[in-house]
Formats: sequence, structure tokens, C-alpha cells
Amino acid sequence: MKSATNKKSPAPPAIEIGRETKSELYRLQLELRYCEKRAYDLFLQNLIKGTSHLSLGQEAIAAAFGVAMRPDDWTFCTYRGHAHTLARGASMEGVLGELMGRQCGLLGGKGGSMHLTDVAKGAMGSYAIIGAHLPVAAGAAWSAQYRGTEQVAVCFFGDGTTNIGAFHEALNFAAVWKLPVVYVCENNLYMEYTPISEVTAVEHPAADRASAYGLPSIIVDGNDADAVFKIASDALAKARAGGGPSLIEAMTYRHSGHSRADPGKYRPEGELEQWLLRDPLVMYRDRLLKEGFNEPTLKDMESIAMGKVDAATATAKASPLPSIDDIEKNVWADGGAAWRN
Amino acid sequence: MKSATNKKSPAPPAIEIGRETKSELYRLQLELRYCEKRAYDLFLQNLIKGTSHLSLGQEAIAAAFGVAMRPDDWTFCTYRGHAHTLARGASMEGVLGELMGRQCGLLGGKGGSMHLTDVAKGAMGSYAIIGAHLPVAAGAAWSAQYRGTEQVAVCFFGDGTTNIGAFHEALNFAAVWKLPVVYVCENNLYMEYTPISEVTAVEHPAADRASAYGLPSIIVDGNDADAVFKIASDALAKARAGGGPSLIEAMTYRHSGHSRADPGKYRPEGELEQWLLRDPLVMYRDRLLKEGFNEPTLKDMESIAMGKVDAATATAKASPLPSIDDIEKNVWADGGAAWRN
Amino acid sequence: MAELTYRDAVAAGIAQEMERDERVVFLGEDVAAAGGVFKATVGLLDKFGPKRVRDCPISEQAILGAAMGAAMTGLRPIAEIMFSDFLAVCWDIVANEIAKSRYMTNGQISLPLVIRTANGAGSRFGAQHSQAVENWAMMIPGIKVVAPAFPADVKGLLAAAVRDPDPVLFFEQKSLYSMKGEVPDGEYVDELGKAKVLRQGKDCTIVALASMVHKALDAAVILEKEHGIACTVIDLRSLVPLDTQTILGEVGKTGRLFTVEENPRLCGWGAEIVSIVAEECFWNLDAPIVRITTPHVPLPSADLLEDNTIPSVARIVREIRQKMDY
Amino acid sequence: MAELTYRDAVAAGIAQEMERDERVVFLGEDVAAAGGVFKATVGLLDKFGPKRVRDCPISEQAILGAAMGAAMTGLRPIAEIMFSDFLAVCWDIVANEIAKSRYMTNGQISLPLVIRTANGAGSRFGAQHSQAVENWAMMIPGIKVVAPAFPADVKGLLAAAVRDPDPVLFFEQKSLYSMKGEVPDGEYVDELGKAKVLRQGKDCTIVALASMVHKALDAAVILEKEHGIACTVIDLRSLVPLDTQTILGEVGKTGRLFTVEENPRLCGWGAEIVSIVAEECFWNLDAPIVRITTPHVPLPSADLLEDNTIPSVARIVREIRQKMDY
Ligand SMILES: Cc1ncc(C[n+]2csc(CCOP(=O)(O)OP(=O)(O)O)c2C)c(N)n1
Ligand SMILES: Cc1ncc(C[n+]2csc(CCOP(=O)(O)OP(=O)(O)O)c2C)c(N)n1
Ligand SMILES: [Mg+2]
Ligand SMILES: [Mg+2]
Repeated sequence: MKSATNKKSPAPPAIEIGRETKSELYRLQLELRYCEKRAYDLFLQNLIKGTSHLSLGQEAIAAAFGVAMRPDDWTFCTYRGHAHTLARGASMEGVLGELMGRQCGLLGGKGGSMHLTDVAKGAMGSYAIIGAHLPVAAGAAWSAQYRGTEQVAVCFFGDGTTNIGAFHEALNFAAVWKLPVVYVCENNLYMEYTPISEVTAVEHPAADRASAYGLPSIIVDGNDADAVFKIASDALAKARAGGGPSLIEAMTYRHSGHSRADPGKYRPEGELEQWLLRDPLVMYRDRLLKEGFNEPTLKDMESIAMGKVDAATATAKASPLPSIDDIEKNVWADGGAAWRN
Repeated sequence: MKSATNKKSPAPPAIEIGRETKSELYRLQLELRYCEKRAYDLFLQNLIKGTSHLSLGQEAIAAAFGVAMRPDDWTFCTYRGHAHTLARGASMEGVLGELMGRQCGLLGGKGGSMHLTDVAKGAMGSYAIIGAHLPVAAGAAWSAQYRGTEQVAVCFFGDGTTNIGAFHEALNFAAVWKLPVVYVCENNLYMEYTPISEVTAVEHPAADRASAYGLPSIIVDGNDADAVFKIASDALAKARAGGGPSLIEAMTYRHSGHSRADPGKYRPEGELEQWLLRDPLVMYRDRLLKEGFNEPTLKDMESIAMGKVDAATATAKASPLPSIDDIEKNVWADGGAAWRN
Repeated sequence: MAELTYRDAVAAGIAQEMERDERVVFLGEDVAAAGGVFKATVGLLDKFGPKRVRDCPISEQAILGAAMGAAMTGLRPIAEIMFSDFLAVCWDIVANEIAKSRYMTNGQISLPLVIRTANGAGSRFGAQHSQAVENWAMMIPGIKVVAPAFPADVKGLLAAAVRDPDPVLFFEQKSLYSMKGEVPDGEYVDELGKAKVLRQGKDCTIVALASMVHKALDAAVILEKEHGIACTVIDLRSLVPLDTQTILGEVGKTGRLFTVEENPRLCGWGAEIVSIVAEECFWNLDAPIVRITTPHVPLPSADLLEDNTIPSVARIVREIRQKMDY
Repeated sequence: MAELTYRDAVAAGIAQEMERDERVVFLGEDVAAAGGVFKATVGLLDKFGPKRVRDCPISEQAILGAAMGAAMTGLRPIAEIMFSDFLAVCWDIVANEIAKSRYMTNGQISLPLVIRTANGAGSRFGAQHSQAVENWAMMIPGIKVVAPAFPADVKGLLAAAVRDPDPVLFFEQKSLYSMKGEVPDGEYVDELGKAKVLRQGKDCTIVALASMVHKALDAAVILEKEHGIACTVIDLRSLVPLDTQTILGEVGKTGRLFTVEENPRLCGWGAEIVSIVAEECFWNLDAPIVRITTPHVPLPSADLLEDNTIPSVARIVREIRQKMDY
């Protein structure tokens, strides 16, 4: 098992995390975990079709950024974007409804699991073609820079994504233009079914390449919400201050298969079990207890989160299907799909 | 003026360059120089149409590789590929004829200046879309590796090319598969009209990125044929021995504009003049004289080279135009262009 | 004859060619150890080893570029692009490099390679994983375009593609991977550029491809039984080369042409066929030519929406019936 | 009215919009300091400064991705892709991202952006710098496609494209950059999706685009003078939206349709128009519809070869004359 190392990282920023923030971090991780688990159950019940990519085990990263970001910052995610979208405050019924192809879905059933978007919350889309959203995030950052709004774009992607051309173009572009964008590589050790080490020339696919863009190498334990929160806050502050982009590699592991279709058989025996010992939620709960949160408070939070997921599930299930008329809507800004007169 | 530095380079290999090799290096540089100048003259006479990108000032690199490579090695070039194609032994009338759109042209007038190819000599094509040939060269190297032939693919490209996605994909791919390919970045300080430093996040666009592919950083004085020859021999030997790819950054400067259309006005005053002092041909001639070659020998070589260019020009001029029937030939292996029955 | 799935016919076709010819190599993402995300290449790694069956990074330009470089130096690579939508990230290598190299070099460079890719809708994968993009390829001179509808054609045409001296883009229909069908045992090689008349009828000619062949056949049964309209159904099987003789011959007999296309409307292959028929078979036409296509929209993902976007059997029946009333 | 070149009309159109709207920004390779390799954007850097007019690395995916990200967050970017052939290296951003985002997000994301690019043949640049690829774009639902033939249209349609709330791919014809023409002074905005009837004749209708408009007009003069054939000539000006009313109306009058396309034959925009006419205007047709296109080959570079590959005035005259003898 590879573990997070700090060998190449700058000294951790001296941010102190308050109790309220810690509570937020736990709440959000809980919601993401429970909602993803629910999505999985709904698949098994055949209420969710198509494909779906869960973030189980990787929630600390989405949660930490969700808490650290300003409401008007922007998130860009991949097909594995349920958690990141929820972490910006998108409604759970909007997410579950979309997975189920209901009218209440964030996209009214037009996009599905891989394209979750909630522009009002700053969730600027989930992109299902590897690498594409990295330059798009740079563009949003350019817009913030141009207008002087101090907004920051945060772009999440996987280890496998570092090998596609768009990664390289976006990083260089962002660095040269000193754009306020934070690139977050969630290194979960696999690109789909292939170990990342078998297809990548360096050990740390993001961090070992930061220098190619004049950026410092940053590696963080992606299963430790506090550690990610600190790194995130630092990178966001730097971006807001005009200091340009950051590239962060967060070491983590997904507990489930790559997608719904994948039982994850290619993993060496015992690997999952070892990572389960480092489950971000379990670790965070232990830490909170050690830091003086009490068991009833945490239990309460847990049942509130579960209640939220249950309510959202019920709402989504009750939502009607979209209308066939929707098919020819919203190709163009006029709401229609006409290509001729 | 930026000059070549060796600060990050490994110790230069201990290759001794014999007198015959030196003579070859001078001969080849002369031929490349004279032929490119002739191409320029032929433009001015309107005998060459379209666009054309000359290597004037950059000949040492093409020549050094041309001498160092094995006859069955492969070259992949860009639209700035006259010199590299000639350096593999392609006929001068084939090159000039192609520029003039004549039947004797290497491509029978089908390709033009930007696509020179001579498969029989291992010149596997000139590619006019930035970056595309880097993965293609990796593929040729894979084929050599697969068949165990110890052939090496050499791929030339410019500084500006390091910012496109295909560069990144090819370098990682070649490194992971340990392919026998040598990537040669000719850093002539400009991508077309834009100084490379304005659009690149690192000082050395190739060398500062080598580590992103687990490769050593190599910078060489691209105006010194001996220095390039040594580095080339080393990289070719490493590739042949199964040691995998190299990425070499050769510092150089083009004396003419980017293309036929470009007077080069964007260059700061005096820059060209300073680089002319480091003209690879002038420097090499001086060195040969110092090393005991005598003036008449060199003069002889020069007039022989010029004679060769004159003869090729005459042949090309005398060659007929291609036939209109050629238009629908050679889309397919059967020689034709039929897409239907 | 054995009964194979469409997916297993892929593996069978590749295996047949790899056994025969050591120059055939296979590369792609997750294709070796995992046997492909559609499980269409299971067993090849075990059979042919990691030197010939190779997993790649997510670098589609490098994958196709490597296939191209290998092909021009003596190998016969088969490269997989996981979803045909991803051809967009390596479109330069397909459209500008692979397709043009032989022509630009006046025949010096040969590229005997095959690009296999999973094409088409029906899996609720949304707009970026469901496109039918065979017309992207048909537009580009210099590359052959094949799209089989049946397991036997998968094996036979894939083998033909591997043996072809020119580059071939081979579209596998992802919604058909689990379809079963008879596939000839032993060495089996088909021929590129031959359409198949699957059914003959006097009233109209339906031209279809890949998934739409099955819908056209189903529609033809209903049209005959319920409405007394007898349809000829042509499975194109390949777009380049295009078997215009079969099309013109059949349209000549029925005087009526319908195309059924999964691609969005504009510039689909059906338009090209219409333009050929409207020029060369004009005097035999009895009525307007009608194209039944996906509307010109990206694909939605929800079941209900996706099913009502791509041409359905019901829609084919309805449109043909209405138009035959002319 | 001032006389401007096609190239200067580009700069004039951009300048007009940048002056009007601070959200309009412009990015591309060598576009700022150098004023573009075709000198179509000279003066913009001086006028609007380096914050709004920006030189980029050779990173087409980053350029279009940045334009997309900026557009969805409130800017109105104009991005240049130097040669339209290079759209292949960023095709994913065009075809899968920009074109689909509004639809996939059910209208949440708006992308008011323009991609300008130099299209077409005639400069002896060879197969990778000479393509007419407007049909690549027409195939993709979700992006508008414009291709002007005259300087005035360049300015007016470019302004309309910048103001359009949807993404527009704007094809400039590189062989026309030095063509001169009258361009309205002051603020000038045209409308997307309107074809223009440039000449009316009773015998047949010719539909053309960009460079082919000029050839069609020249051919029409010869056909009338030397052969007594009176042609209507339609300049499409935009492919999406497509002005089918004008096409159908004019074909209805003449009963004969010829398309003149610079793109290689298969799946060109002409095929789409033929398919519309063959369905909706069938009963008014007097004879086969004929497409005059570049043969389905990559473009050769030598003068003689290039000139004989793309449709020439002589070939248009010849084909129409022969076919009108039917
Ligand atoms: C251009 C492209 N190639 C391939 C794919 C198929 N694909 C989807 S996810 C994936 C693996 C991505 O791995 P990584 O970046 O590590 O992200 P993770 O799934 O682990 O979060 C691949 C290959 C794709 N969507 N787009
Ligand atoms: C994908 C692509 N983008 C842009 C161009 C236009 N272009 C041709 S050469 C060039 C500059 C290349 O610079 P560099 O790599 O430094 O090579 P040099 O010309 O200096 O040898 C550009 C932008 C192209 N041919 N392909
Ligand atoms: Mg991963
Ligand atoms: Mg350069």
C-alpha cells in the first residue's frame, strides 16, 4: 500500500481548524458517504440505469474543498462527481433524481450521473471525457482574473487523467497566465482497472510533474479531511491573492469498483482491507472523539445525515419522469433545437 | 541572448570524433545550408509556391543526427523538415522538385514542402500539425522493439511543440514502454512569431520537463555539430541497448523568418546579429581549420556541395509537372481512390 | 457453426488474426489484464502474452499515433478506442495523419491498421458516451469504415479489416455486445464493401446500419404483417467502401428509399446515400426519399428520453406507413 | 461604405464588438503582437491592450477550453484556431464539450463564444492546411456554423456571431483574405441563418458556400452568356441555422439543383441539402440533383494538382451544361 508522503511538500500551512469547521467537515463527509451508498442501493434495485462512478472512500477530498471554498467559487468535476457536486450544496434529490432519470434531477434527466451540474451553486459541470475539463477550469479562472472577482476555479480529476494531453496543455496555460485555479488530482492508484504505476513514467503522476509547469510539488493524505482542508485553504488563498495555480495530489483509494459494472477483482488481495483501516470517515470520527466531540453529538449528526438521504430518496422516487418533449429542448439558448427555418 | 548551458546535463559522453566523421559533419552542414538557400532563391523566383519553413541556422542538429544514425534508423520531422530529410540521404532533386511541385519530387507534387518523406532512406514523413508525429515516432520505436531490430526512431520538433498535448502523451508513453526513440527539441526561441518564454511556464521547454517522464534533463549547444553528435550518439546507443527514450533540448536559432511569409520583424534588434556570430557553419569551419584541416580542402568541399545543389536545381527545373491523373491515385493501397463500387 | 455473442466474436476475430500473423498486435486502455470494459477482449492476454496485448495509459493520441508508427514500419496493429466519442480527443491522428499519409507521400507510407471502437446509444450513458459517429469517419478520405450488425459479420469483417492494407475504423455497436448469433467455425474472413440484402420486398427499400438493421428488420415484419407493406432491408455493413451497386439495384426495383440512421440528422451517411440515389436513380424514384434519423440533438440519458430520441421500431413503422400513403 | 479586404473586415468586426462590450475578449496563437499569421487581427492588441487580446501557447485544447470556461462564467470570448484543419486536435472540446454543454445541463450552461478559423484550399499548403471542414461542424448538434464569402458578410456575420448566445464556428476562407469589397461603415450587424440569392435564373439553382460562391457566380455568367442557361445562385452564408426556406423556394422555381462544395464528397453539406430537397421538394424536381464537389481525396499541394482537385469554374460550367442536356 502506498501511503501519502510529504517528502516533497512545502511546510504545511499554519491554519488552525476550528470546531465548527471540523463539525462541518464531518457532516459533509457523512452526507457524501450516505448518499453514495444510497446511489449504490438504488442501482441494485434497478432504479438507476446506465453507469455510475462512486466516490466511496474518497469523500474527505470533496468535503474539505466544499468547506474551504467560497460560495461563488467554481467546481469542475469528472464523471465521478456526485460527491463534489453535493459538496457545493447541490440538493440531494437533485442528484439522486438525476441518477434515476427523474424530472427533479439536476439536469431533468438530460445528463445523468456523469454530467451533474448546478450552476447556481458553482458546480460548473461534470465532464465524462478524460481531461476535457482541465482547460475549461482554466477558462473560468481567466474570467475571474479578468473581472477581478477573486473567484477561484477548483478542478478535480484522477491519477489516470494526468497522462492525457489536455492535462499538460491546461497546466501550462494556467501557469503562464497565472490563473486562479486549483487542480486537484485524486490519486486512487487506479485508472479504471489498471494500476496507475503501470502506465505512468513517474511515481506521483501529478506531483512529480508539477515542476514541468514551474509549480511546487504538493502531496497530501487525501483520506484526512483536515490535512486536505489546510492544503485547500492555502491554495485557494494563493489563487485569490494572484499567486496563480496550484497542483495538488491527494492520495486516496476508492472502496468500490471503478463503475457500477466493476467488481474490482484486479486489486491485489488485502489491498482494500488495508485501505478500509484508513477509511476517512472512521478516522475522522476517531479524531473528533479524541478532540472532545462526544458520542451522542456524532450519533445525532449521523442520523440527521441519514434522514436527509432518506428524504431525498423519497422525493426523487416520487418525482415524475421527464417529458418526451424535453428531447428537443435546450439545444440552443432560445430553448429549442431548430437547425433550420 | 540565451545560450546553451550544461548545468543540468549529465557529463558529456567520452566519444572521440574522428577526422572522417568531422569531414562528414561539415559536408552535410554545407549541403543543408546551400540547399535551403537555394530553396529561398527559388521562392523569390516564384518557382516554389505555398509556404516553406527553412532551417537556416539550425543545420548542425540535422547534420549531426544524420551522421550519427544508422541507415535503417527512422527520422520523423516537422514542416521544417528539408534539412532533416536531406540529412538522411534523400536526393536533393527530390526535395527541390517537391518544393517546385514537379514529377521528380519526393512525393510527386502530392505533399509539398511540409510533408517531405523518403521511406527508402528512413525519412518517415514530415508532419505539419504540431505534435502529431511524436506519438508516431513512439510507434515506430515500438515496432523496432517488438521485432528486436535495434532500430531507433528520432523525432525532431520545436520549442513551441512542447506545449501541445501530444508531446506529453508521447513522452509518457515512450518512457513507460521504454521505447527506442530519441526526441529532439530544437529550441530556436520562437514558436512562429511569439517568444517561447511568453507562452511556457519553464525556462527550458523540453529539458525542464524531462523529469515529468522520469528522464534526465539534457541541453546541448545546437549550433555545435560536434556537441550534438556526441549527445546523439549517446542517446542512440542507449536506445539501441534497450535503455529507453531520451529527450534532448538543442539550443539554436533560425536565421530566416518562421516561414516564407515572415520577415521576422518581432525579433529584438541585434538578436539575429548575435546569433550570426554563432553560425554553426562558420564556427565549424573555424574549428576544422584549427584542428588541421586546410583551407583548400574546405574550399573544395564547399564547391562540391554547391555543385550538387546546382545540379539538383537543374534536374528539378527540367522535370515535368505531375499529371492530373495523379489526383485520384494513391488514396488506397490498390493505387486508386474509389470509395464505391 | 457455433453460437457466439457479438462481444465474443470480437475476441474470436482478433485471436484468429493474431494466431495467423505475428505482426498483429493489440493495444488500448484496460484491454489486456481486464479484457476490456465491454469484456470484448477477454482471454487475449493469456493467449498471446503481454508483448502482443498491451494496456495503455489514457493517451488516445499516443495509442493511435503508436499504432500508426508501428503500421508504417511493418506491424499490423489493432488499437482500441474505448468509446467512439473519444475519437474526438485523437481526431487529428485519425483524420489528418492516418487517413492522409499514403496520399501525401504518394504511396510511400502504408498503414495496415485497425481502430476498433464501441459506438452508439442505448445504454443510458449520456451524450458523451453514446454517439453514433460513423459519419465523422465517412467524411474523411483515406480511411475505411465498417460497422457490423451481427456476430458473424463482426468476426468476418474484423478479420478482413486486419488483412486490409489500408486503415480501417471498425465500429462495434455497444448495445449489441450481448447479442447472440451463429458464427462460422475455423478461419473465417469476409469482404469489406459488400452490403447484404437481408429481406426483399416490392414496396420500398430500407437502408440501415449496425443497431438500426435490427430495428429495420423488426419494422419490416410489422409493416408487412400489419400494413401489407413489403420492404427490402439492406444492411450496409461498410460505409467506405460503399456498396452503391446493391443500393441502386434495390432502390431501382422498389422505387422508394428510406434510410434509418442512429446518428443525429445533419450530414449523416443517409444524406450521402440520398444524394447518390437522387442523382443516379432519379428516374426510377416513385416518391420522395425519407431519412429517419435521431433528431439533431445531443443524446439525453434518462431511459424514456434516450429511447424516444434514437429511431425506434415504432417510429420506423409509423414514418414508413405515413409516407407510403403518398 | 468603405472598401475593405476580407481580412480587414475580420479585424473591423472584432473591433466593433470589443468596443461595444467589455466582456468580449480575444485569444489565439500569434494573434496579438503579430496580428495573426493571415494578418486578419492586426491592430487589435494596440487598440484593446494585452488584457483583452492574448497570445497563447500551441495548446488548442487549452485555447478552446479556456474560451468555454470563460464563456460559461460571463465573458464572450473569440478564439482563433489558426487553420481549420487544426480543429482536429481540439475536436473533443468543440464536438463533445462546447456543443453539448447546454443540452446536457438542461440549459444551465450558456456558451456565447465564437471560434474563428481559416478554412479551405487554394494556397498550395497541402493536405493538412487546406481542408474545407465546415461539414465536420455541421454534423455536430449544438454549434452554429457560419462561412461568409464577402467582406461585408464577414463583418456583419462576425458581429452577429459574437452577439449570439450560442457557440458559433466561424469559417473564414483563407483564399479570400485579400479580396476587396464594400463594407457598411459604422455599427453593422447581420443575421445568422439567412441565405442570400445573389442571382436569379429560370433554369437551375446553384447552392454554394464561401469560396465556391465566387466560382458559382463566374460559372453562372458563362453559362448564361455562352450556353443560354440561366442560373439562380444562392450563397448559404450559414449552415446552421440553415435557410431551407430560401433553398426550397428557389429550387421550387427552377426544378433543378446543383450544389458546389469545396469539401471532399462524402457527407458534405451538399448531401444534407440534397436530402432535404429530395424529401420536401421532390415533386417539383425536373431532373436528378447533382453535387459538384472535390473528389473524395486529401488535397494535393502542387499548383496544377490543387487547381484541378477543387471545383473550378470550368468544371462547374461543364458539369451543369452536360447535366442540363438531360
Ligand atoms: C478520453 C477518455 N479516455 C478514456 C475514458 C474512459 N475512462 C473513464 S474513467 C477512466 C479512468 C480514469 O482514471 P482516473 O483519472 O484515475 O480517475 P478515477 O476514475 O480513478 O477517479 C477511463 C480510462 C474517458 N472517459 N475519456
Ligand atoms: C496544432 C497546430 N497548431 C498550430 C500550428 C501552426 N504552427 C505552425 S509552426 C508553429 C510554431 C511552431 O513552433 P516550434 O515548435 O517552436 O517550431 P519551429 O517552427 O520554431 O521550428 C505553429 C504555431 C500547427 N501547424 N499545428
Ligand atoms: Mg484513479
Ligand atoms: Mg521554435
